Formats: sequence, C-alpha cells, structure tokens
Amino acid sequence: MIEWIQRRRGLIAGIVAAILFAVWASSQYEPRVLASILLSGLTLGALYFLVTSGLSLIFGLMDVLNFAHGTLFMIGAYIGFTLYANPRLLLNTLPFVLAFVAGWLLARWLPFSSLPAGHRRPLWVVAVLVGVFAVWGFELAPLATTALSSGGRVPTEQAQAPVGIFIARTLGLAITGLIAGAAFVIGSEHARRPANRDLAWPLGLLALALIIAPLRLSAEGWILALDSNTRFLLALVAGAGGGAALGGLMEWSLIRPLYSRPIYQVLVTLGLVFVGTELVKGIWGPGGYFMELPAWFSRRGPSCPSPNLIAWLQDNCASIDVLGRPFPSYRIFIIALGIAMFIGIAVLLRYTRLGMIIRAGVQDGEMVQALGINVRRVFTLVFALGAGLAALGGVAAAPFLGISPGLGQEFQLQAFIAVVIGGMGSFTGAAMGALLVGLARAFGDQMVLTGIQLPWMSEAMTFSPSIARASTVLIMALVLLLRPAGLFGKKE
Amino acid sequence: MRDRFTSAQWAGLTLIGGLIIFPFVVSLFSGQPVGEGVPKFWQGMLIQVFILAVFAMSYDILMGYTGILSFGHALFFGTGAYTIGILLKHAGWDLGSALLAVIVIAIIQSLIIGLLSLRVSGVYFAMVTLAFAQMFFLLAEATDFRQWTGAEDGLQSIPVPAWISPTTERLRFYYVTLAFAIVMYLLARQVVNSPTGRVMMAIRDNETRAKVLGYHTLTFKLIAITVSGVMAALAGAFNALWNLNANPAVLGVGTTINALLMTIIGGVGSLIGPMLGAGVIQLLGYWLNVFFGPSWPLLFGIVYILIVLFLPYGIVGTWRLRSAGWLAMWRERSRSLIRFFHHP
Amino acid sequence: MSDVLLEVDAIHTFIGQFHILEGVSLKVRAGSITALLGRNGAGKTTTLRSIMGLNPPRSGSIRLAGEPINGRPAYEIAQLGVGYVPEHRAIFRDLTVEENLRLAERKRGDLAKRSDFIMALFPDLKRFYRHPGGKLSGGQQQMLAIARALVADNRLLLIDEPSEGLAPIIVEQIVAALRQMAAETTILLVEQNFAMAAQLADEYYILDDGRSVQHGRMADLVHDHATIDKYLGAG
Amino acid sequence: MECGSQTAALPATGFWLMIPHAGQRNAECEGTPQGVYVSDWIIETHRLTRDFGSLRAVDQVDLQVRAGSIHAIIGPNGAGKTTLFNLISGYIKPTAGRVLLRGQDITRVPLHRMAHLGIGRSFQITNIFPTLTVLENVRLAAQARGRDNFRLWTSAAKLRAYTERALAALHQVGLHERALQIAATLPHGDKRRLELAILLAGDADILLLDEPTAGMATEQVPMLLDLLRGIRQGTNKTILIVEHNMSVVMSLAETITVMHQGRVLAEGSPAAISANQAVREAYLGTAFAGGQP
Amino acid sequence: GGGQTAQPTAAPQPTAAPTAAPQPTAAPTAAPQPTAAPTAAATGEPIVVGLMTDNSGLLAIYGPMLERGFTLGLEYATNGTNAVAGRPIKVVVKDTASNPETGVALAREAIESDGADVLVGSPSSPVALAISAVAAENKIIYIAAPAATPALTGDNFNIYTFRAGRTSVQDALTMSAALLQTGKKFIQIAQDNAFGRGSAGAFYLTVKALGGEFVLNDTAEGAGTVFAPPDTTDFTPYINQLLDSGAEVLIVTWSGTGFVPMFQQMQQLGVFDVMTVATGFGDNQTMVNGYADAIGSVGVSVYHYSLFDNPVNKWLTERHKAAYGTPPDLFTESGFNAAIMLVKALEATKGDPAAEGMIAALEGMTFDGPKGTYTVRASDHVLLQPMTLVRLLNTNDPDFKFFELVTLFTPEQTAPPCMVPAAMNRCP
Ligand SMILES: Nc1ncnc2c1ncn2[C@@H]1O[C@H](COP(=O)(O)OP(=O)(O)OP(=O)(O)O)[C@@H](O)[C@H]1O
Ligand SMILES: Nc1ncnc2c1ncn2[C@@H]1O[C@H](COP(=O)(O)OP(=O)(O)OP(=O)(O)O)[C@@H](O)[C@H]1O
Ligand SMILES: [Mg+2]
Ligand SMILES: [Mg+2]
Repeated sequence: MIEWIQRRRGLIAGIVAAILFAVWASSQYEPRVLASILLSGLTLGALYFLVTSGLSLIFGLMDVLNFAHGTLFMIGAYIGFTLYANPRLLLNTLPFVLAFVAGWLLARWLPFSSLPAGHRRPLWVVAVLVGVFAVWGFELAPLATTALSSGGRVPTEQAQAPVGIFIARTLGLAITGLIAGAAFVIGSEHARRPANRDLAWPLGLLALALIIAPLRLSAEGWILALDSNTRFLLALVAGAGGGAALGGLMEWSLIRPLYSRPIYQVLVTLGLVFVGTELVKGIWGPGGYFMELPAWFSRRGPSCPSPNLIAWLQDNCASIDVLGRPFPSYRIFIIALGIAMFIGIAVLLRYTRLGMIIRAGVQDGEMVQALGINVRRVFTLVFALGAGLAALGGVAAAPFLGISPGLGQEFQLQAFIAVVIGGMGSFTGAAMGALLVGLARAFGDQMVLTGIQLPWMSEAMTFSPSIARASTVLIMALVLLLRPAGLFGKKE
Repeated sequence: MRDRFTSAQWAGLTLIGGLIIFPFVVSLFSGQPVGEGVPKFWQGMLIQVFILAVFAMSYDILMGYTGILSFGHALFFGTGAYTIGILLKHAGWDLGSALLAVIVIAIIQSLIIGLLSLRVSGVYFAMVTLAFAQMFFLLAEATDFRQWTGAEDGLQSIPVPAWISPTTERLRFYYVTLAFAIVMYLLARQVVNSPTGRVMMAIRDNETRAKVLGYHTLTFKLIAITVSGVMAALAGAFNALWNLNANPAVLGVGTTINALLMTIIGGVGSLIGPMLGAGVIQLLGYWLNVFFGPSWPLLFGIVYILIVLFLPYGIVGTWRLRSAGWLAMWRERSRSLIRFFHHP
Repeated sequence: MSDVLLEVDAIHTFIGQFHILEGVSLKVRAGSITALLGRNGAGKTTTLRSIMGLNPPRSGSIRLAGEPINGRPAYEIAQLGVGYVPEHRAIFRDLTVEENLRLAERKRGDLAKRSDFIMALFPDLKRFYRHPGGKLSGGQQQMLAIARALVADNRLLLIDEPSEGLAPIIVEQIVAALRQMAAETTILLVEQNFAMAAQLADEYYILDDGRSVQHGRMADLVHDHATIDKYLGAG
Repeated sequence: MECGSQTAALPATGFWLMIPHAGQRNAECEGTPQGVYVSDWIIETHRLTRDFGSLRAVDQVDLQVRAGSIHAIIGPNGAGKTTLFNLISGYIKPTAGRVLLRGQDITRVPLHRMAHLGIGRSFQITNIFPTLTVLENVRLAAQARGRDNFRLWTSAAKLRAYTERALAALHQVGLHERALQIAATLPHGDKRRLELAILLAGDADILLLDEPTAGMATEQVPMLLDLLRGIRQGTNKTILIVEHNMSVVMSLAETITVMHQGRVLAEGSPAAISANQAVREAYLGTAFAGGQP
Repeated sequence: GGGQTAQPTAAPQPTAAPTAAPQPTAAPTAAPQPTAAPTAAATGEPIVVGLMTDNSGLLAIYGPMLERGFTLGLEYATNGTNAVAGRPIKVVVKDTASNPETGVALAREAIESDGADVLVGSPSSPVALAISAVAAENKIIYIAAPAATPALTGDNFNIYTFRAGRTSVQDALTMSAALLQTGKKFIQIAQDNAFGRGSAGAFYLTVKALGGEFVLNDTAEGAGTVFAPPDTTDFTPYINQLLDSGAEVLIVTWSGTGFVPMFQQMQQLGVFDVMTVATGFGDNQTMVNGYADAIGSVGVSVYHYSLFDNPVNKWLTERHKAAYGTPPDLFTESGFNAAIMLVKALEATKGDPAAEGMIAALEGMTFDGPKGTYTVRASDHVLLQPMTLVRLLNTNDPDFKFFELVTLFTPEQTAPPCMVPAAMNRCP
C-alpha cells in the first residue's frame, strides 16, 4: 500500500493539487461563471485534442515529430468544407485521382516487373510528360472559388470542362498512373504479381472515375440538395478519408526513407508545411472562409436557448442554457467528438497488437521485421490513421473556427505542448495534456478579465492579456521542470 | 597529414581573400562604384549570409556537437537584437558598450535557461526551450512594454552609429560583419577542438558514459549553451543593426527553424556546414523569389524537401562522404540522434 | 542435394561502402546444427544478417529450400519460417517479457503452445513475465532473445552467440534444448564458445576476412589443432 | 571541489590514523589516499540493499575486497552482480546500506565524482561513444581525470600525454590497429575490447570489470588473462570482476564471492568454491566439472 | 506556431453604429483634371518605383488590390502614357511576405539593384515601418499604402514617408459621432496588440469627448475596452463580460481570422440581441466568407466602390471590372491614390524624383481620388480623406453591394491629431 502510494506520488500530488485548485476556484468565482469557465476549458481541451490525438499517435508512438500535422488539420478542414459547400471542386478533381491510382495499381498487375531496370528513368520522364499533357489547361482555382464566394451566382456549368475533354483527361491520368506505376515496379525484381481478384480494385476505381465524369453536374445538385446535417456528416467522412490518404502517401514517400534520421523527418515535415500551405492558398486563395453550422446546431428562435440538453435534442437550438448563461450547442458536438476519439483510440491501442508493434518498431524496427512483421506497412497505417484524425478534427473545428490557410499552425503548437505535458508515448497523457492546456487557457482568459483575488490583498491582482497566451507554455515549462518526462511519461 | 592541414588552411584563406575583394570584383563586372547599386546590393546579400552563418554555427555547437536539440534558439538571437536596439534607441548607449551588454546578458540568460531546462533531455528539452522562447516572444509582443519594444510593430528605427550605417557605409559594414563571422568561426573552431569540445561530443554520443568517466556533464552542457548563446546573441545584434529594427518575429519559432534548416542543409556536426547552409538558404530564397515571384515559397518548400531527401548528410557531409569511412560515421551519428526522440 | 535447407552461394555484402563479405558460401542440411566460426570481425554476424535480409547481399544467391530469398524484405523471410537471435539481443526494452514473446507469434496461439517449453527452459522469464525487457539482467535478456526465436514454428534458426553472458548451468540447458529443437528444425549457429559449439554442431564453416575458408564435420575439427590455431586462436 | 565526501561516517572496520584537512586541492586527492587507513579492505559494503519495485535485486550484501587483489563475483543470471557493481560505482543509489572506499563512506557521492576517487568500471552491455573514433573514446577516458578539461584555448590534439596513454591502452588490448575507426563500426568482440581499453586508460585504482570476456573471441581470452595478471603484479590496483567464463575466474581470482538471488551464497578461494555443492547446483552445473575451456 | 504571426493591421476595422439618417455631404464633384501629360512617346530615363506588396504571407489577399490599384492609378494619372515629363515610369514589384526583415531586404534590393527612386506600398504595418526607415536612410520618398499604423506618421515620423491611405485613428473618429445616437453606454472589445490598443484608445477619447460614457475600465489606459489576446479562439468569458456590462453599444476591433469565431459566438450568445455592434468591414471576399453573422451591424468601410458617385470612382470601377473582372476592393483605392500622388508630385518637379523637390510638392498636396478630395497634411503627412460609416445589409450580393451608407464624413471631420514627437517641432 505504502509502496503503491510512493510509486504514484506524482499522480496523487496532482489530484490533491487539482482538488485544492477546484476549491479555490469555486470560492473565487460564482457558480455560473465557474461553469462557463469549465465548459470553455472543456471545449478548448476537446478542440486541442482533435489535433493532439493524431499527433500523439505519430509523435508519441512513432517518434516522428510531425510539424505538418497542423497542415493536415487545415487541409482536412478545406476538404470537408469543400464537400459541404462546393462539391463541384471535388467532383471535378476526384476522378483524376481515382484514375491515376487505378493506373498505378494496374501496373503492378501487368508483367512490367520483368522489364530491365534501365527503362526506369525514361519511363518516369514519359509519365511526367503524359501527366502534364493530360492536365494542361485544367484550372483549379476557378472551380474552388466561384461557387464558394458568390453564393451560387455562377451557373453550375461554369468553370467545368465539357464531358468529352474531361473524360479524355481522366483517361490520360489513368495512363500516367500506369506508366508511373510501371516505372516504379520495374527493377524491384521480387515484386510478385498480385492475385487476379486484386484486379477488381483498379478496374473498379477506373469505372468509378468514368461514372463521375458525366454525372458531375447532377451530382453537385444532389449533394447540395441534401440537408445540412447529412452534408456535414459526409464532410466529416470525406475530410477524414482525404486526410488519411494524404497521410499515408506522405509516410510512404517522404517519411519512410528517413526513419534512421529522425531530425530529417522533422525537416521534411517542415517543408511540407510550406508546400501544403502554399498549395491551399493556390487552390482556395489566401483568404479565409466561414463554414455554416449544420442544422442540428443552428436554430435560433423563440424557444431558444434550449433549457437543457434533452430539450436541445428536439429543438436543435444554437445554444443551451447553463445556469442562466447560453452555451453554444455545437461545442457539445466538439466535446463529444473528442471523447469519442479518445475512447476509440484507447481501445484500438489496448486491444490490438498495433500499439505493441509500434512501440517495438520504434525501438528496433529491424528486429520487428526479423520477427516477420511488415513494420513499414504498420507505420504507414498508423501515420494514415493519425493524419485522418487530424483531418477529421479539422472538419469538426471548421464551423467553430472558420477556415484559413493559417488554421493549423496555431493549434499545432498547443498540440505539441499538450503531448509534452502529458508525456510522450502516453495516449492518456496526451488527452490529459490537451484538457489541461484547454483549462489553463480558459482560466487564463478569466484571470485577464477579473484578476485574481488573493485573501491577503484588498484588491484583485490583475494581469496583462499576454498572460492568457503564455499560460500554456508556462504550464508546460512548470510541468517539465517538476516531472521531466511529462505527467504520464515514463521516467527515464 | 601536415600537407592536408595546410591545404585546408589554403582553401580557407582563399575563401577569405575572395570575400575581401568580392565587392570590388562585383563593381568591376557591373561597372558601378563599390558603394552604389549592384555591388552595394550584393554586399548586402553577403552581410545577411555572414550574420546568419554565425547564427547557424552557434546552433550547430549545441545540436551538432553537444547533441542538444533546441527549439528555442531564437531566444538568444532575438534577445541580442532587442538588447542592442533598446540600448541604442532608448538608453542612448554607444555601440561598444551595447555590444558588451549583449554579451553579458546572453551569458546570464544562457546560464539561467541552461540551469533551468537541462534537467530534462531530448525532445523535452527542445520543448522547454521552445517555451522560454515563446515567453520572450510574447513579452516582445505584449502591449505592456510598448514604449520599449514597440509591441507587434517592432522596435523601429534603431539609431545605428553613422560610421557603420548599413546604408551609407555599406562597405564598412560588410567588412565588419565579415570580420565578425571569421572571428566567430575561429572561436567556435577553437572551442570544438579543445578538450572541452571533445567532452561535448562525448556527451552527444553517450551522456551517462561520460558521467561514468568522471565528467560533470552539466557543466559542459552549460558551457556549450553559453558559447552558443553568446554567438547567437551577437548575430542577433548585428541583424538588428543591419535591419535597423528588431521585431517579434526574430524571437519566433521561424527563426529557430531557419537555424535548423541552415545547419542541416549545410551538414550537422561541422562548422563550415552551417555557414554554407546559411549561404545556400539565403541565396536560394533570393533566386526563387526573383524567378518565380509569389509562388516562391511553394518552390522553396519543394526544393528544400528534395535537398533533405537527396542530400541526406548536408552539403558538407555529402561532400566528405567521398573519402571512404565517413558514411558509417554519419549514419551512426544520425542514429545516435535517435536518442533525442526516445529514452531507453 | 535435396536435404539442403539453406544454400548460400558466393554472396558479397556491403555495409555502406565497405565490402564486408567477399564471397561466402555455405550449405546447411535440413535437421542439422551447423556452426559458423571465425575471429572477431570475420563476418559471421554479417552473414546471418544477409541471410535474414537485414543486410541484403549485393550479389550471389541465397536459397531456402530451393526458393531464392535474397532481396526479399526481412519480414517475408521471417514468414517463410526463419527465426533469428541477434548478437546484441535486440530486446524491446519498453515492452514486457510477455509482449516481447507475443510479438514473435506468427499466428495466434503460438505462444500458448510453446509457453511451457520456454518457461521450463528459462524459469527467470516466468518470474519476470510482466517486467519491461530493458530491466532484465544481461543474461536474462539473452534468454529472452533466444526464447523469442522459439515461439513460432521455424524451419531454420539463425543464432548469434547464444551463450554470451549466460551462467554455465544455463548454457548447459541451452545445449540440451537446442539439441532437442534440432529434431524439428535446422540451426545455423555462431558461437565463440568453442566447447559449446563443439558439443552441439554436426558441421562447421570457418569464415576469415569475409570469406568462407573451410568446412567439414565438427567431429573432425575438434582434433584438427592446426586449423583451430590458424583461424580461431587457442582452442 | 574536494575529493572525499565531507560526511565521512565512521569506518566500520579499521581506523584512520590521520584525517585529511578540508579544502584540499583536487590534485592532492588524486592517486594516493590521504592519511593512512589501517585496514586490508579497500572496498567494503555494509548491508547493501537495492530494491526495484517489489524485487530485491541486492539483499544486505556485505562484501570486503582486499586492496591489490583480484576478486571475482559469480552467480546465476539475475543474481544481482551487475546491480552490485552499479551500486559500488555510484551508477545507481542503494535503498539501504553503505559503500565504503578506504573506510570512507561514498554511498552518496555523485556519479561523476566516482572516477576521481579512483573507481573505474566497464559495462556488461557495451557502452561506448559510437560516433567517435576508437582512439577518441579512449582518449576521453584518459583526459577525464586530468586538469585540462576546461582548457578552451588548447587543441585537444596537442595534449599528447593523453593521446599516448590512450594508445598504450589500445596496445594492451590489441586494438591499436583500429585506432582511427569509428567505434560503432567495430565488430562486437572488438567493442568489448574497446570497453576494456577505456577502463584501462582511466587509470583507476579499482577496476570493476563486468563480464569482460563475453563476446570476445576465444583467441583473445588469454590476452585478457595476461593483461589482468600484469596489472595485478605491476601495480597496486584492485580488480573486481564479474564473469561467467569459469576458466577465467578460476585461474585469475584470489577470492570468489558467489551471489544468488541478491544474497551472498558463498565466499572463498577458487578451489573451495568449485567444490562447494550449493554453488554447483545453483550455478556451475556439471559443465565445469567436465573441464570447459 | 504562433511565433511568427505578423499582425495584419490593415484588416477589418471596428466602428460603431449610428442610426442617424445618412446625410451625405455634397460628394466631391471634381472630375479628374489630369494636367497636361506629354503626348509624345516618353523618351527619358525611366523613373523606377519599388512597389512593396504582399503576394505571399499573411496579408497576401491585400497584395493584388494594392498592385492593381497602383497600376490603374498610374494609367489614370498619366492619361495612359505611364510617363511623366517624358520619363516612363517603371514599376518593380517586391513581395515582402508580411515579414519586416524581408521587407528591409527587398527595399534595399529595389533601391540598390533595381535603382528605385521611390518606394510605394506594404499592407503590413511592421513592414511599412521597417521600409520607412530604409527609405529615410537612403533619402528617398516612400508612399505608404495601405498600412494603417499611426506610428508611421506619429512616433516614427520621418520627412520622407507619406501615406496614401488612412490611419486607424481616422477610422475611430469616423464612428464616434454617429455612435452616440444609438446609445450612451459604450463598451469595446479589442485585441491586445498595438493595433487594437491604438484603435481602442482613439475610440475612447472621441466617444468621451462627445459625451458618451464607458461602462467598464473607464480609464485612459483601460480605454473602456475588454482586451483579449490576439490568438483567442474561445471568446466566452470576454463575451460574458460584455453581456454583463449592460452597455448599449459595442465597438469591435479585431484583425486577422479570429473575427469568424468571435462573431459566431456573439451571435450564439445573443450579443446582437441586446446591443448595437459596430465594427470595421473587410474586403469583399472576406465579407462574403466571414461576415454572415454580422449582418445588421454598422461600421467603417475604408473604401467600398458602391458608395461613391464621382468620375474618378466611376473610371476606376469600370476600368477595374474591364481589366480584372471584379469591382475594385478595399485597398485598391489607396494604391490608386499612391499613384496619383506620385505622378502629381513628379509633374511638379518636372520628373525629378529627388526627395527635396518631391517633399515640397507632396506636402499640402490636394487631389481628387476615388473617395473625393484628399489632402496631404503638411505637418505630419497624414492623408485627410472622406470617410464612410455604413451598415451591413447582406453578404451574398453578386456584385458585392453589401452596404448602405449611414454617414459620409468630410476629411476635416475625421482629421486625426498631429502625433509627430514634439521634439521634431512639426505639429502646429
Ligand atoms: N556499420 C559498419 N560500418 C563499417 N564496417 C562495419 C560496420 N559493421 C561492421 N563492420 C565491419 O564488418 C566486419 C565484420 O563484422 P561482423 O560483425 O560480421 O563480425 P563478426 O564475425 O560477427 O565478429 P564478432 O565475433 O566480433 O561478433 C568487421 O570488420 C567490422 O569492422
Ligand atoms: N533497473 C531495473 N529495474 C528493475 N529490475 C532490475 C533493474 N536492473 C536489474 N533488475 C533486476 O535485478 C535483478 C538483478 O539484476 P543484475 O543485472 O544485477 O543481474 P546479474 O547478476 O548481473 O545477472 P547477469 O549475469 O545475467 O548479468 C534481475 O532480476 C533484474 O531483472
Ligand atoms: Mg558478431
Ligand atoms: Mg550482469
């Protein structure tokens, strides 16, 4: 028993401190203010956790300090938002991606691998040429901005290529994929031919691409005709899926060659921040967007704010009454999503071999391979999962924060801080860190407003607003100085 | 052995000689006088390279030689910039005393930050330094000290003494910064080649083993941080003189990242590497901006990713690889960097 | 020869720019224990790593039961039924003993099947079943490294210096256990402890400077003092 | 920095004839002990205990090592030998009990001071500076106890004395030909020898060797034996060795302590130990009787 | 990271909402009177203008406005010849990426490498301040546009720097009078940085001077304002404070993207139901994308093409639509002004860009621009100009006609105090 206490004295000290703090805080603020601070803290914590969750998977388990995580968060928001408000852009680009992937997969299936390795470089060149030829003159920016900015002023046809040209482009990209895939396969002598049933994949994707092509116009109408809730759910799925695909691609192409050089991974992800942000600016423009709340969270009217949570389920008010103060109902969604993500990932890590393999793989990837585990694929999957989570978070945060190319960066730092406070490698730690950072900020904001009333002082101590900004870094520095491996991190 | 040594010295001397006559060479080619137009502009480019080179080198003393990864190096750079700016503008000090004050403050600051944050290691250390840098960044931006710092507008119009004005006395400024970079390089080389420097490398490789051998590693790490901090602060001070201002961005993460980029691109664990890296980044950014306009950040990002992927040991490292035996060393060196990221 | 399980033919392996193996050839008969001997730096570890796919050879061929395996990724080679006990133990330090073993399962239930055998062989592992591998003593880590290779059904075991750091009594047990294993599997063993190698192996290969220089039956080598002196130092 | 602990507890055995006065300069502390300590034991442990969680790895061990002797510690895997070494060398701190060096309590002396007190050790699991050259690895050990660590204005290469000492140590273990190789690229056996060279160059009075022959090629073992015997005879150093290679232990050691489950199971001369039934059962097995080389 | 965000001080400006019926004073009717421009093809040495803009970086949306405005302004002022006194005008565009150091480097590059005789531009205040210092050292003219920081013509005044846009003090003055007709009890929310503090301070002084009262932090330093950190995402505590204060009018000063969550949360927490909200309005795209929740609020519009009926504005609007397909935007006007000022000054000096003559020509200059008649105040180089207070009606008009005019102020009504340091002895 004593030993049990000794071993957890950090945790116990933390709990005691938390209780003391709670007592102090409740004496300091009236209940409705306190409730509002706590809910704010919880919301912010959940918001930070949307970024932190994926980051801590990648950073904590794979030791990849992914500076591009915020960028993935931001891109997720853009993808989801695009589906939500301007599906035209997706409908006009998705077939290209699908066709390219289909071509690439097809190449593995065809007997290219027997070609001599010398053909590799010329094939790459041909692939690039064909690809450039296929997309030459295709303009993305008008697609991205027209419908978004002018409230449907532009007829749907505008900025879209005629079906014929579009299909030609799609096929061109399929061929590009095929050639690039071939160039990739040849030379690797041992690539085995996949089984015949795998042919369903490339052909299916290609068919899908070709089906979308003529249906673009009507599909846009269908999607926009859906009610906002359904569209919102679709946006979440699309954002997460797109983010995961990007993450997988990123790991496969850029991170994987650098596992033996972790610093270089950091550098590559830094480069991706540049590239990602600039690409987004190029496509969607440098300005920001505002994403409407789905109907579930946006009703205003006589019976609003909803008196309680149950009532909200029926009247879908934009806010809920908490001790006489309205509380925006969308935040409930954010909090719920944060909790759901936490549970989901915790279960995943606990009840599958995944967590074990990752931790082992980080320590000695070679040995894990020697035990017969394709550790690279596992890493790719985890990276895709982390990126998907980030993107999902981005979509969910979009209606709350608005969307702009700088979106991810602000949250990235907070997310790093949360992971470090919690202790690397501990998923619970990451969640606690996010919560702590959120609460710190909420209390920081409150202190800026009202100051702190200390018992021995007649007047409240007041602070500059910079304190609120600094609160999270202050807490991190403090935690690390007291517990050098973070709250839940293992001591060295 | 002796021959190689002198040949290396030779190369160094040639480089320095080249840099000394550089303004005149440009002037010869462009047909403009040294103090005007294109020659003046190119002196300006190199001045920035010299300043950044010192900054990058100071970063490498920490990261490449002592194995301490810092995300807060901007702290020293920015403090140097603000210190000299405030002393010149608001306190009316002369340049000499202001530079001296920069050194003193940098020493105190490095020691305090070192003592506070060296309790933790690896990424955690990086994050604590980031936290400190972030706090100073917030201080610089805080409206509370607006009369002194100019808050987010920055400390503008620093009165640089006329004899070294970067505008009217460009050539003199050029030689001053060149001399500054050379002196700093010699100093850094002396430090890393000294017995103390070797202990730093030992710490980078295996800190506990160094302790068992009888080294009080904290002392050595403090020395490294202090040397590095002073160099960075001086570079920051020169940067403020050159720009005529100090603004919060010099304390931002971006500044640290810049140092990291230059160091890595040039080659970790060498002194010349980061200096070259500074040149490459500065000129690359310039040329991309000239040729590609607004889309240059995109291209910069791409080029930069390609460099990281295909010049994995930095310029100097890759070059050295030609002589057999280095590959293994670099590979192992980077493997030992893994220690930053997980703790056995 | 149909009963040759592993055939290594004139492989050349590089580490970075260094030419480490300059033509190593060997054959391991199914069901035998073959010892790979040689001085420090002769290339024994590199040979095992080449077979395992961790340092793929640049030229030459490696066949497992007639099927070429060089160039394949390590995990595929492992899945073909090759177990590996590395030189530096390569314990996953943060994982518990149990997790270390579980990771070696190739299909569900492997560990359950072998658990009794392993625990009987190394009682210490049972004692520290839920301790992190990194906290074990040197010898215990060695035991864990060996145990890990015993979890799954393997056709071939590559074992690098199993006796290092182990108490004599454990070494004795391992000898017995490996003998017992040899009934169902094939073993390629690198060992500095000549006495142990001599007790165990049926055949031997000697490497020197990255080349295989001699091979034969172990029983003959024990008496061949000239060879032992030349390639292995004092016997 | 003074060399001995200020809080020297009363020695448990033997006694001081002279107490060193405080504030001595570092140099005076080196090498020769201050004052004359009248006892045979250079290292003593008193009820030394170390727990890891619920596991008691070292359990009330009383060990006495005679100055100038070769003292072996053997025992089954996990018996606590390395932990005992870790405790003596200050690598980890005990849960209870004390460590005395020449009668002076050094239990709480920080790790980096230990080398200055003359305690040097090698590691069971190779522990070197991987990216430095072999020579630099050893040179750093030679430099550690010198007074040049803070000379920022000399070049390390100029400190010839240290380099020579390092080369000599490399010669002793036969690694001099590899002096300029990067340490990480050494084959395993050579790394073990490098470990030894680092220890030798440190010029410690008390050498703690943790399984020096593990991984070493058979041909190298006689070299090690000669080396240790040479040290034993030529100088007044004390050698404490943990080893599983019984031929080494039996031919070298004057005293053997056998540990088992954290406690001392037996102690005595090689002959006595190899005859001890309990030791045979717990540790030696039958192999040793069979004349393992 | 949050580390390097330059504050986009040129972004939306806050203002208050008066309900008074719009009483637009006589709109300036002066038609463009381009002085005799050389009709013959220009033959002399080109005059090089370094246009410092933002095509990347945080304020990249403003870069094109500035550049287009300046280009059209040159065309307009030179009657399409792009030359003054026989010397063609050559524009070199430099992208400062909203970074002061880049700004300094590029300003020097423009002067030294491209031989720029005059510098123009920069949407970012820190960049403009940095460039101003370089221009002063090189003794060349710098026409700042559209950076709003008062420091440019205040604390950091130098004789070489002029402005072609307004200062944030002018914004503040614009609203104050009208606001008092909505209510007497005021409160402000502003971001805690130089821009926010500056604006809030200006509002505070003017509102007080006109007899309004602040219900919170009613001190010169507190400025009657709730200051929130610039990186705030959750405004709940701040908004609660506003709600609890019992104020009738709320003045909002916020730049950067934070306004989206802020308006949204104000909407959700019911701020719009209990008080009049006054704010500054941004560029057209931003209005469409981000201001849906602010419909009904009133505020300052620095420039909106739909509000002015005069020949210059008409010319600008039509030319802009023809050339770029959209109407001119928020900062097009200040770029346009910069070109007019430059050309007029050069005409006065007969094409000599040397500072001495230019300063003499620019100080006290009056010209007609898109908003009416402008005057360069000789004492501190502030550009006195007509200012508009507008109400937001919608955010989805296809022609971006979002506003209705509430009040049009004359340049004198919104003339800011002279803030040049006393030591320079310039203020009357
Ligand atoms: N990373 C590396 N870089 C360069 N050379 C290396 C590297 N790793 C190993 N070597 C060299 O390869 C040779 C063979 O090494 P290997 O580890 O295979 O020897 P070994 O026979 O297993 O020796 P030991 O018995 O000591 O384990 C050695 O000369 C060693 O120096
Ligand atoms: N850091 C630690 N944390 C927890 N348990 C430990 C730690 N270090 C050692 N142990 C345990 O203490 C016991 C003694 O370990 P020690 O390393 O001293 O054994 P040893 O006698 O050196 O064995 P070997 O001959 O195998 O090297 C072992 O059971 C080991 O698992
Ligand atoms: Mg080996
Ligand atoms: Mg041990």
